[in-house]
Amino acid sequence: MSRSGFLQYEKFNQLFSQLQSAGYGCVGPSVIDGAVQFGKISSVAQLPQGIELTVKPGSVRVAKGDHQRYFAWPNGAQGIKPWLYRSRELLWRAEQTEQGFVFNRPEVNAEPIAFIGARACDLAALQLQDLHFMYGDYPDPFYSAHRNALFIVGVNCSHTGNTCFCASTGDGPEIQSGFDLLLDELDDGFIVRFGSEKGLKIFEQLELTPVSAEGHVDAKAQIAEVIAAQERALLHENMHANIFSNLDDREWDSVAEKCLACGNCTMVCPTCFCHREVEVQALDGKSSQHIREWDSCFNQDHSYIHGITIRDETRLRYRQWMSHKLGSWRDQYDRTGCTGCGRCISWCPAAIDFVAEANLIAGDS
Amino acid sequence: MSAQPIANPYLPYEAEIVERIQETPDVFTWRLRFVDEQLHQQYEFQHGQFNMLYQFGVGEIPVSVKNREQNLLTHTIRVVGRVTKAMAELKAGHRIGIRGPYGRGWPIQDCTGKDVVFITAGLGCAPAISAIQHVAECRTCFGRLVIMQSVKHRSDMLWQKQYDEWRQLPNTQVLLAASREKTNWPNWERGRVSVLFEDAIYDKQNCTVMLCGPDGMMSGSARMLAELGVPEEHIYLSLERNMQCAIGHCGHCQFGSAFVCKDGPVFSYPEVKEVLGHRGF
Amino acid sequence: MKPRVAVHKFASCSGCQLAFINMGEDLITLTELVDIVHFPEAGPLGPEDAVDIAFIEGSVTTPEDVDRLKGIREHCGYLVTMGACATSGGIQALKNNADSDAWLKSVYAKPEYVESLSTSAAISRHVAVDFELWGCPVNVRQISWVVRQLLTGVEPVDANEKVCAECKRKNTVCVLVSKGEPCMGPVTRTGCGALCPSFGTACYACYGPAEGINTEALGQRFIGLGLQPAAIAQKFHMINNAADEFDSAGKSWAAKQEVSNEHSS
Amino acid sequence: MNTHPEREINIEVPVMVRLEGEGALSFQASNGKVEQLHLRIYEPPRLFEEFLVGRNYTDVPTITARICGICPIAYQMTSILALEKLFDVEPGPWVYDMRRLLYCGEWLQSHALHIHLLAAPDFLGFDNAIDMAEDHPETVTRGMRLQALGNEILRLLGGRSVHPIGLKVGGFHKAPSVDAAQSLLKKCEAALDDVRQLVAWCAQLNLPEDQQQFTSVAIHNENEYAIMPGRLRSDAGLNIGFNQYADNFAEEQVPHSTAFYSRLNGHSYFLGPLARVNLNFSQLPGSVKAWAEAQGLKFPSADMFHNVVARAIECHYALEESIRILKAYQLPESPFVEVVPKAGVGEFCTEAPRGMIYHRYQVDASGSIRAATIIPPTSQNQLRIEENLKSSVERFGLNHTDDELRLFCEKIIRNYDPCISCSVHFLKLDVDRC
Ligand SMILES: Cc1cc2nc3c(=O)[nH]c(=O)nc-3n(C[C@H](O)[C@H](O)[C@H](O)COP(=O)(O)OP(=O)(O)OC[C@H]3O[C@@H](n4cnc5c(N)ncnc54)[C@H](O)[C@@H]3O)c2cc1C
Ligand code: SF4
Ligand code: SF4
Ligand code: SF4
Repeated sequence: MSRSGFLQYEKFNQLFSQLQSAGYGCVGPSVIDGAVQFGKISSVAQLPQGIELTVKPGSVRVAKGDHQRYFAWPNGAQGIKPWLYRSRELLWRAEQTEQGFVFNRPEVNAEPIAFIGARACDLAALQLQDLHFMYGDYPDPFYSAHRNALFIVGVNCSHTGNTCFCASTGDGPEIQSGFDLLLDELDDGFIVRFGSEKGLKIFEQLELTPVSAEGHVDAKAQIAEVIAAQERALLHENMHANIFSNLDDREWDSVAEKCLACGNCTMVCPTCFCHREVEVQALDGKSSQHIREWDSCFNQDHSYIHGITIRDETRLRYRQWMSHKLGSWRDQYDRTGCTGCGRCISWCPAAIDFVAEANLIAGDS
Repeated sequence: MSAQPIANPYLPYEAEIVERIQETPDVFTWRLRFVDEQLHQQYEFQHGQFNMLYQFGVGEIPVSVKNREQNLLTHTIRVVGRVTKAMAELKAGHRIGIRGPYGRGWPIQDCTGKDVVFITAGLGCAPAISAIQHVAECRTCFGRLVIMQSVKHRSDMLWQKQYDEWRQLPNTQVLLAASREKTNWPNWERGRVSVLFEDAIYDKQNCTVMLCGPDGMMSGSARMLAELGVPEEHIYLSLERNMQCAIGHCGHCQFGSAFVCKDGPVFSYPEVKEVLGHRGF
Repeated sequence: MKPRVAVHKFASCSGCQLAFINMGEDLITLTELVDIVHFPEAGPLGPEDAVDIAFIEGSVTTPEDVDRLKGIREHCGYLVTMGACATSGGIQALKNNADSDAWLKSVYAKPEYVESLSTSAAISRHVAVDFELWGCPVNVRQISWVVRQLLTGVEPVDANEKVCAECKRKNTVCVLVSKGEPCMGPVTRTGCGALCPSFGTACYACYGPAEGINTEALGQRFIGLGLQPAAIAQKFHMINNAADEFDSAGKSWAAKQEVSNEHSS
Repeated sequence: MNTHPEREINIEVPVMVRLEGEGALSFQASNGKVEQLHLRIYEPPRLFEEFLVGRNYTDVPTITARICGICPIAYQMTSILALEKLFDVEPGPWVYDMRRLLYCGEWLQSHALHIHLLAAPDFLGFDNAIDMAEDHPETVTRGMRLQALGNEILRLLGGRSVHPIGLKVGGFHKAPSVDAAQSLLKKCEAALDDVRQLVAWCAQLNLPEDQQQFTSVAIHNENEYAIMPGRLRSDAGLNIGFNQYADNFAEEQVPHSTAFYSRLNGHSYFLGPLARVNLNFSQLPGSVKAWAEAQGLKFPSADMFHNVVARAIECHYALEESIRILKAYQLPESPFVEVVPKAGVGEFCTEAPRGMIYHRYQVDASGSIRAATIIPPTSQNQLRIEENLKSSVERFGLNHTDDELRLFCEKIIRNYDPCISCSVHFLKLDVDRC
């Protein structure tokens, strides 16, 4: 285990100022429009201090809590995904010239960003997105640029939400790797650790005091509490085989009766990567932009090939989503595409419980 | 702030239409040259691979590489929808965009000395044409060549002449079927492609079968061939799915665990057996 | 010769035509690309001139409308409906399911002067429509897109996914989940940029039905949020009340209210 | 070309151009006498008042906006204010200011559109603005710029300029960010020169003269140039609260037409920019007044064509007022107040770009609408327009060609900027082919 130190609440803003003087723009959580959202922030004052976040299937509520902690809530409305794999990205532009059109590629302007408050589920998801976008035969230049400019301040979860199930997927609540700095929040400050060279540089700038023995014990204890408190668990032994041998299960029909095929689940999922490419031609016809935007397997055009929509019913789209996430992802990336963050359950307007559905369809009984 | 030009795998290259050939009322062939001469010389492909072709202001679509003739890249395109309709309007001298080639082609290399069987159906058998041509051109490199093709109506058959030429080749069998034809015609059977299976002569233990056509036809044929004794791993098929990026990022072409664009479009039967022909995949 | 364009109006609030007038600089670009031969509000008048593209705003509500519309169809190559009125009958189609004679009487002292069909109908109920633009109102982006695609020589396409998708792309907090607002986003066609949720309020479906919607499930969810079936019926019977999916969903929820009234009485 | 004044004149203009909504002109004269001169409004009825019945009050602004896409704010705002009045809701100064800002946006976009794209071709001798753009590109683009700015003000609070979604009974759904307000402020300040030039340009336009006798009616507010609250006043001594509207104004069907004609105590009256400027000129801020006076403009004026000048002055005012409000912009505690419905009747008037608009709602205890009355400005102006037509044509003389007469009438009608889309009350007329 790397060196650790204690950062008192009064000194917490040093983290921001040090990151800023190292050239990073800080991205962190705030309460915006009744949810915890990540956005550009400049100081600790904007963090969601002292709040309570109650999360249930299809319901998220923020209220004032009876504590002064900054990260005493399960996770935000989105993970790190929107900051690296942008919901809309200009891929290139074609422009008419005398000779015919030519292609222009956009410059990738990657602003160095420090993401403050990444959770274990987010970092596990980040690893998966890295695999998908960066480590294949065709590294994605946009994702890679943003990724390479990213500094990660992880936070171990001290509170779980009703929809969280990271303990069962093995991804949380404790962060194992993938961070530059890691925080455990206690009642009066943070245990700080570093996980990289970049992290060490900031670590060394902070006014840290030694971590007390109780501090270490408390930090371990609150993680253990989170594990004990999680109400949901994905029974993922044999999930892959079970889903693919239950492709005609009646439960797909039952879930389709509730499902709105709105795609909210895929959009908040930190590992989902589907996108479509769209062409936006200027009115004068002289240039055209080729843009990619997030798509969802719940959309009709996702499986369209001339004249047919392969997944023309919600039942088939829901099955695609779940069988990919929990089944075929295994073959593609050696693990499921689910890191237990619970967002697809919290943010489903129809309040569908992904874990319950999965266990019903494919759990070993 | 770092602004660095990084290789952009989504970016196509400009290419010029050198010649345009109208094959049938709704099928045309382009012969193309990259504007960048060096790129043009470097371009290589395998039979069964495809390119992403871009139509200015409209969009990009996957199209199999048909051939390289007289040092020009050829694509044969059937007009079905928006992009292909717009492409049909272009003339020699116009530009399009190309990136590729992508995916895994037919296992032609592994076929040396073996019998090669092509089973195609419908109009969309473009991915197989270049492979057939290759085998036909070197009749001594391979064992028997058997081509089975079915269409709805005899008149749907593209390149009837081409098939007649192949029929003349040594050690070659061309079998044709029309599923909706009412009368008998010489060289034609009535029915689906499977009616031809009985007449096809090839070494079931030492052959490679390549399938191309609608999913249902491919899964049915593969099953029957396996029953007839062709080892499953010697049966290959080419799939078609929605493709936006062609490099395994966009997720549209997923077929069970496979990305058709990079793991395919050509698959061996065992690789996709689990979901082939299953509604919704 | 430049392609010729006409903009026609039927029963409407004129708001969709503004999508042309609100183009700003692009309006000048547009007039360089096409000849606008009929657009009374802006000036040009040529109701019977042959045109390549006719845009139609408004719904059909009088017998003369039907004749005029047929004439327009005969004289145009490509017909685009613009907005909820033209595409689904608009908000005024609310009179279709009501006793509109009684309504006329209550508004007008001498209803016999009012020559009006008893319905407000989408353009497509009377003539063939080549392309439908949904929205109340349509926006500049939609209009420019159609014109550009037609000039390029391809059929326009329109995204048919739900408002939710855009809501999430914009990183807007879901008002249904975070506030329990009865948001129509999950059944509503995209195109507006998920405007209402971005202002913290529920979508009221002004862009009409999306593809593959589940009106029953959304209604059930609204019941869970505390709405009465009649209120759910009114959510569907709003701007695009006469769009098939919303029409039947509204009727089905209205019927559920009646059943529940019977049970309680 | 026949210009004999005693000839049979029969002018039918089935579709009048450059009007908002579709209207027709019908003009018959013989033996040197005008027999009939009507602005025919044939927008089919859309029965909005009935759609509202049985709806929850929260749906009202959404539905009333659809009456008119040209000035949806007028409908939304008047309905919201009428309902708030009924529910005893007082949303406070922040909401008040934002509503004024929004309304200024609507005035600016509507007036700029009318002056440059609809009216200017009349004065500069063109068929339409598209043709005019070639010779007067600056005029047309200035109009577009100002109209676009008005739309942008609308978008800040409303989300979009046509059928905005940001308003509700009780206030606004969301407060714009300080950044957004600041960046709009910059744009407004940058447009000051445009509006001042616009006033100057209108003042020197070679406008026809059209002295008329009419009664101007507008809202008057002791504290400011009135847009929303206040009392209804006229230059003939009217001074009443909005709740006395029905005692003084009456709508009636007249024999020669099936459209509603509004009368104030039995007579025609006039609404709109000139009526407002005539009654409230002294309340304009010093900078606006001084600039108008510097152009040699004097109010009150009885020349109907000063309506276009008044519109320009109101553009100037709307922009100055927007700047004042945006400069003081701060985030509110909450952009709305809670509303508890109760049974009763609520009425309100506001100043739509084209003049005063009146709404009245009867609501039950659950907040459901029982009855609604909506009287838009154009139906109130209709009688005045026709009287104006008759007297002006007589003065102009029938010894002009049909074409000249037609154009003359159209100019007069357009000068009112009648908006026919607000068709709540308008009926189709049987075309009189005499
Ligand atoms: C690997 C591969 C090789 C192909 N080779 C050929 C060929 O050699 N010749 C040929 O004519 N066609 C070929 N196709 C099919 C060709 O891609 C489609 O006909 C084409 O995409 C239709 O586009 P459209 O815009 O005209 O049709 P529309 O029906 O208007 O389709 C709209 C969009 O949907 C997507 N789409 C529709 N159909 C398909 C499809 N079949 N596959 C992938 N995406 C689709 C595209 O993005 C397309 O632009 C191939 C497809 C694949 C996947
Ligand atoms: S599971 Fe929920 S979030 Fe996902 S598509 Fe269905 S209704 Fe939408
Ligand atoms: S706010 Fe409405 S549109 Fe947005 S995600 Fe939620 S349900 Fe969908
Ligand atoms: S969110 Fe819904 S109601 Fe609001 S503008 Fe969009 S489609 Fe219309």
